[in-house]
Amino acid sequence: MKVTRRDLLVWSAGAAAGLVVTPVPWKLLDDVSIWSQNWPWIPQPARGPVDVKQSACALCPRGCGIKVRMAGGWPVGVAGVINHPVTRGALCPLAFGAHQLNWHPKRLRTVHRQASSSSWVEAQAAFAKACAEGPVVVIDGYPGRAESLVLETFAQNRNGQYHVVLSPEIRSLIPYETWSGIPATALGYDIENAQTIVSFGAPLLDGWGSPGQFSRLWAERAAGMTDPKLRLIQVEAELSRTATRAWRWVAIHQGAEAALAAGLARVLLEDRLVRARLPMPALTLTDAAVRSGITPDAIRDLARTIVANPPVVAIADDDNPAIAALNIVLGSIGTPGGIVKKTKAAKSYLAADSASSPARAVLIDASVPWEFTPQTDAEVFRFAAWDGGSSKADWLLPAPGFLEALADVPTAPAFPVETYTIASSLVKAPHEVHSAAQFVRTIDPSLPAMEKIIHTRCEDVFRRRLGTLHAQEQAPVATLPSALKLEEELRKGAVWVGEPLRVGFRCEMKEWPTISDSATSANWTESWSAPVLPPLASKLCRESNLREAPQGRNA
Amino acid sequence: MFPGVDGFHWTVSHILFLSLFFAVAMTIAGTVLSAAWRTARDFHRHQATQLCWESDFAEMPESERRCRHELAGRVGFRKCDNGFDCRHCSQYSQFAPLPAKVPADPVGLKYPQDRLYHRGHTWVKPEENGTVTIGLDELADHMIGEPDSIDMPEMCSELELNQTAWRLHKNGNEISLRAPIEGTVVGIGTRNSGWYLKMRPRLDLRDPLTLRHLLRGPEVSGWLSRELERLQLQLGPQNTAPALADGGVPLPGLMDAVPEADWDTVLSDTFLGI
Amino acid sequence: MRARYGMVIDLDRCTGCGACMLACAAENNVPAIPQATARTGLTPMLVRKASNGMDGGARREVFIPIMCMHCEHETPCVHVCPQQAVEVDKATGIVMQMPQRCLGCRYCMTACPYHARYFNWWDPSWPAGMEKSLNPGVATRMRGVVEKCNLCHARLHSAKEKAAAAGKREIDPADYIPACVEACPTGAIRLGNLADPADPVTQEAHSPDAFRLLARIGTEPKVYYKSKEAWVRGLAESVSGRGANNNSEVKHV
Amino acid sequence: MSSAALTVSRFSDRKWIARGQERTSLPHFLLWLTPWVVVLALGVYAAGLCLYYGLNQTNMDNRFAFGLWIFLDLGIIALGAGAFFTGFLVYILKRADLKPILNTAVVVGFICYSGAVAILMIDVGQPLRAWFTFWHPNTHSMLTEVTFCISCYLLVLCLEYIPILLRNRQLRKLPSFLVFEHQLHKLVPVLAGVGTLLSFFHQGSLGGLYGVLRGRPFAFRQGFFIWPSTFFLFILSAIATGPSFLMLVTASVERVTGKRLVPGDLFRRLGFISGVLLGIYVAAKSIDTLIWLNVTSPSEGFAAWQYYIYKPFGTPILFAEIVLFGLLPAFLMTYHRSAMHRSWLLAAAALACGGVLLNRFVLTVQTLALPTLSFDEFLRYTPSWQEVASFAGVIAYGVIVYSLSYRYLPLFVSQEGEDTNVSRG
Repeated sequence: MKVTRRDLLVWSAGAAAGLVVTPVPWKLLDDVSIWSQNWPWIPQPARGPVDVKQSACALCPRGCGIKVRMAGGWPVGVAGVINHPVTRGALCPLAFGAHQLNWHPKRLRTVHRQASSSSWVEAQAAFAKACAEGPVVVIDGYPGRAESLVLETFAQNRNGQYHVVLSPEIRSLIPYETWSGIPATALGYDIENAQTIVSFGAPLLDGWGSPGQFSRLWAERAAGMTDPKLRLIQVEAELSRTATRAWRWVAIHQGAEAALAAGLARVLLEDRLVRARLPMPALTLTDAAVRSGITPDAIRDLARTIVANPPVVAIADDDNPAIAALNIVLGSIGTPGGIVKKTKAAKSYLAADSASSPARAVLIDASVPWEFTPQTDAEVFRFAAWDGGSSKADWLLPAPGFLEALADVPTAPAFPVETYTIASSLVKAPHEVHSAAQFVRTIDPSLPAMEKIIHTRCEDVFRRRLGTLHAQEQAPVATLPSALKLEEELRKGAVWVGEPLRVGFRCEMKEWPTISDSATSANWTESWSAPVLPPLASKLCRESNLREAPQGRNA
Repeated sequence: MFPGVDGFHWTVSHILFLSLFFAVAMTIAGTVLSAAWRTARDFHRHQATQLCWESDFAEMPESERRCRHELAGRVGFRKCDNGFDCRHCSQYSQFAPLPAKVPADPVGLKYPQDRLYHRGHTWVKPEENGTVTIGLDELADHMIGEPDSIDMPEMCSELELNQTAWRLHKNGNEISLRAPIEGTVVGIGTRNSGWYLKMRPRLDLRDPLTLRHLLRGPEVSGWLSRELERLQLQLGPQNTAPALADGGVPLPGLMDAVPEADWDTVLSDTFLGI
Repeated sequence: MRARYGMVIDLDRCTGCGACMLACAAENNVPAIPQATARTGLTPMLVRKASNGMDGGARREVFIPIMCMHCEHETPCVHVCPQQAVEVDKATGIVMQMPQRCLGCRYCMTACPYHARYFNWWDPSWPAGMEKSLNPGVATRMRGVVEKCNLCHARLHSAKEKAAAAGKREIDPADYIPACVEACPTGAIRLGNLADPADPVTQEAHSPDAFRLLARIGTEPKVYYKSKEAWVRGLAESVSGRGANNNSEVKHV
Repeated sequence: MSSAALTVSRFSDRKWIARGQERTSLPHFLLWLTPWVVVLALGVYAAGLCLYYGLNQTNMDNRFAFGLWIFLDLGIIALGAGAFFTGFLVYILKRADLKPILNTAVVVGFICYSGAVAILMIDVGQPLRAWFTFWHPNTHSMLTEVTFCISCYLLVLCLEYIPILLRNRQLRKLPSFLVFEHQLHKLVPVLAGVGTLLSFFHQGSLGGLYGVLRGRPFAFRQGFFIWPSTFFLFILSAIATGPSFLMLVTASVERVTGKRLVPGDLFRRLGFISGVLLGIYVAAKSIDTLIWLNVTSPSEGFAAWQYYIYKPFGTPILFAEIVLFGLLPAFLMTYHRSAMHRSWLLAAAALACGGVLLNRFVLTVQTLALPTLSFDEFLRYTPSWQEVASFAGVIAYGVIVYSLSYRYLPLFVSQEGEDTNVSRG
């Protein structure tokens, strides 16, 4: 018989009804939903044993100790080292995402000449040529490392110059260098022993110095106490993170720190609150009050509060001489709880922004913050692990990323005693990246090898038999069997801490520094060398409104 | 929630909730199933066509559902509630004896008295051999004229009363002719043969009840005049001139003559379609 | 013993650095979604800012880390979830979210007064190769499901395994330290067993300076805050339109 | 001439339209459908985007986790309540006088519920797992109740819709269909009973959905046993406005087709039912509001005033909800003078429907916009075009389904049958 439309209708109706009672649709449903629970395009972490390695973070000159959880040869998590003598387990927020930095989309993997990609061979040729033709300037962002030594020696051998981009903490010590002749890198703030800290806009609780050191100290001695053992007085225009937590917040006009410092000094000297014979600031108290935007009485009270419980130290967030002068007035130079000298063996560096000397080529190390651009028309060879976008570099050379290269970690800036440790590389670097030191050694093989320098440094520490080694438990260096043992321990993450050398020093301040309104910008990633932030930093800057995304760095 | 699913544990709320839910689900399922089962049963008992006819009958407009006795003028105003099956009509006998007020001769159309007529414009002619001949009455035949195609039932197939017996196709309209009587098909005819079907009735022809439901005598003419009246209305006055001769006799091939009319309605009204 | 893990967060110690947020994200394989905003981001641990509403030198601000409060009583999210994708772990008091069972109806998110639940608006994605840096202990989630802080359950799990291996029934508290607690540079966040009266955290939770957000709603959150400053403690009560909060300040989308 | 007529007849769908029902010509009908089909297509596209790319296509976010769609669901489900309520009146309470509206009620209900379910399927992040609710149901969750009842009731509505569907002129020619329709129709009272039970629960649960939100004191209500007061308020408001909505629908169809479809006094009956129930609802709602403002909310530490300091959600909205969209229409529909006038009735019905929509809007949107923590902000949210498009798509779907049903199915058959008879003279 022929099939009519009616038959089709009936048939389909029956089929629809019948299908429901078969298991087919239900099985299908089940499979589909199970599929939705493990979509193939969603990455799942590789299962595997996790072991913990200890190292140091070399992404900025603070060199915090880090505990790295490794799985399958890759870092899967970063945490602080509780018994680290400096950081005591604390880290800056960025460190917790640092282990992902090496896969950042901006990661540099090939040599770039201007925009076009090039090769190491060409780069070496070009650099060799430049070196042959004229002097080179080498710019370093993290002085004191073995790598720095290699670079410095190279510069000297080429009668070039070695410049350093100093961290803000070091910069704040430069006035004392000019007045005392002691290199700023040899000085430090002895906040351990300070009772009162007057911070002129220094982000003490927001990544200043070695983040952990002050945070821990503040947490123990000040946080939540109405009468804290450590009085933190924050002088700042905005209610910064430090200001919100400070014992007192002195809200002044933008950039009036110097004026207030002068005002305070005047009060201290006039009212004989300090026993010191020193030049009086030219600024009158009223002028100081007008400039800083608080009343003369408030300044008087502040002065009294400051001297109320010594020792006291004033900390600037840049090389503002007025605040240094205030410290001199307060007698905080070379005294416990003040500005102290931590080593005899330190040299003063040429600050990089004075790089006006004629050069044929400029070599910039990866440790130099990306924002820094040299004032020169020489050929610029810039090392970087990540591409930060527009820069004046003629050559962009891929450097090792996070934990990819062996490095040693000298004393953190402005830390009051010498420390030393070794950041052993935990991740195998991609074969196409090289550090600046490796690069210059291809030009000048006579340069010492990193390993060798580190080794000699360990021997040196061992020979001096001073200080203690902080591993799982502390051990005086004197008790160690050999320099090799020391080096081995350091490579496993132990930290050597020197003896505080208790020597005073004097600053000759002829007259009070001239007051100039300083526009301060204490960026929380001031000396974070990488031009990019860990992807997870988006939690702070974009997926929440906790922080402003720092300029020039794509979070 | 079910035993075997991880984290399952009986709680009062589970029991209440599930029992309620399954009660509801069962009720719904039960309703559908019983409806389906009853449907199957109706087909099994050959009640399906009866049900369909009843439903179609209910759908018919009032004017189409007049009682044969009203048509014959025995009563003033009476509408049929039995789906035109007078065999089960309790009041048939009380009206049948009454005198008819309508002339027994149909207006101008040949409606021989030797056959009985169904409301669906089919006629039944009992033969001596106990079979019946079934054909299309003249009004219908004139209206349709020469059909484009015809599909007849299979030989020996069983037909139910008022079930579609055969179909005619004309100008894209499908016309279903309702079987005037239940029985078995024993012969297939054509238009030219003057008849369409020969059937062996299921019931005994000698029993007067068997053919009681079919129209005869004055009922036929009364019914016809109403049908013509309706036609005239539906085809519209502008068509009446060409379509109907004086005395309202439709010319042969009415569908060809007046193609623009609403044949869909006309046909379904005429042949008790839906 | 039936533990009741809870936290005491000392707001006087919180400097709002955000270390806890990154540590949490890294530990729990929370992706950084390129298109996400402060309204659609995934921040199981979120540091928010509140102020005393004044301006100039009188202004005070406080940072408030917000995560799942692990409500003990009539836990709102647990009650509303249609398919038991959220449940309170009887042994630990941790409110557990099971993303693989979640159908993403987001009813729990509307139920949570702390806005501590987050929806995966996008498929999680990492730059090429970065999936190698994912924490092996925690499975990633997929688009269209809700997630939240589960008190670093993976760490609790490994702590239990360690205890079991050593044949102990109780875990060593030193082995179970959530990522945020571990990361906090000032020790502001601390985890403890509130069922143990001897636990210092329990004692702190009962100190006069301690308070809980929206405690009067009556869900018995197990995350306590504490501050010496009265105005900060006042934030617990919900007098809306009070301190302007930069964190939930959102552009008109 | 004849050939022309034939072509016309070839393109006409007369054979599908029940005999004696006057319907507009096919081209005209298609012309009417076209814009709606376009909107529907756009909606389907938008929905497709949401399903393929995920809910990032919407403007919802972690705090505004529910948006336009939930409002749509609650709204149309409330308006669709006419279906179960009319069924209840006709079959359970034997109000035969409401029969003429019954088919429309079923179709409207079917449209509302199927539309709501469709939107829900887009709204959830993992539609493929929606059935987990049946596998691991949390019996304490109002949403579980809603899911179960709505899915069951949609099934019931389908079953109630089938008989109407099978009475289509062509479909009924199939004996099996016609007989099944006949048998199913006999059992419809059972379905009406079940439907009443289910609707009663899920309408309530939809209210409970927000009433149980202890964490959202703006929505949280005390109640009776496990059910917050909103549970009962939702049922009341739904059955109060259901008939009003049917009135509006029928009236607009009559307007469009220019036909009288239902007996004139039917509107007055519906209006009266609507009005009385609305009155009861308003009374209950007022009492509930007072208790909430003075007891429930303060006990949770939320002062009542703080809900109404954010524009546009000031106290006027509360006033509008109770008086303008509640008391007023209740009065208009019950007071005999105003109930005499069709226009007043319809206006009142419109107000009533507007009121229930406003109520659902306030409960869904305002609840989420208001801050809970003291350092929260009042939140704003504007739906994305995808959300709006799918919303419009559902409405278009409704219009299309109803138009088709009206054209091809006997929705108002009894009434129209009489009409045609009259015209036949």
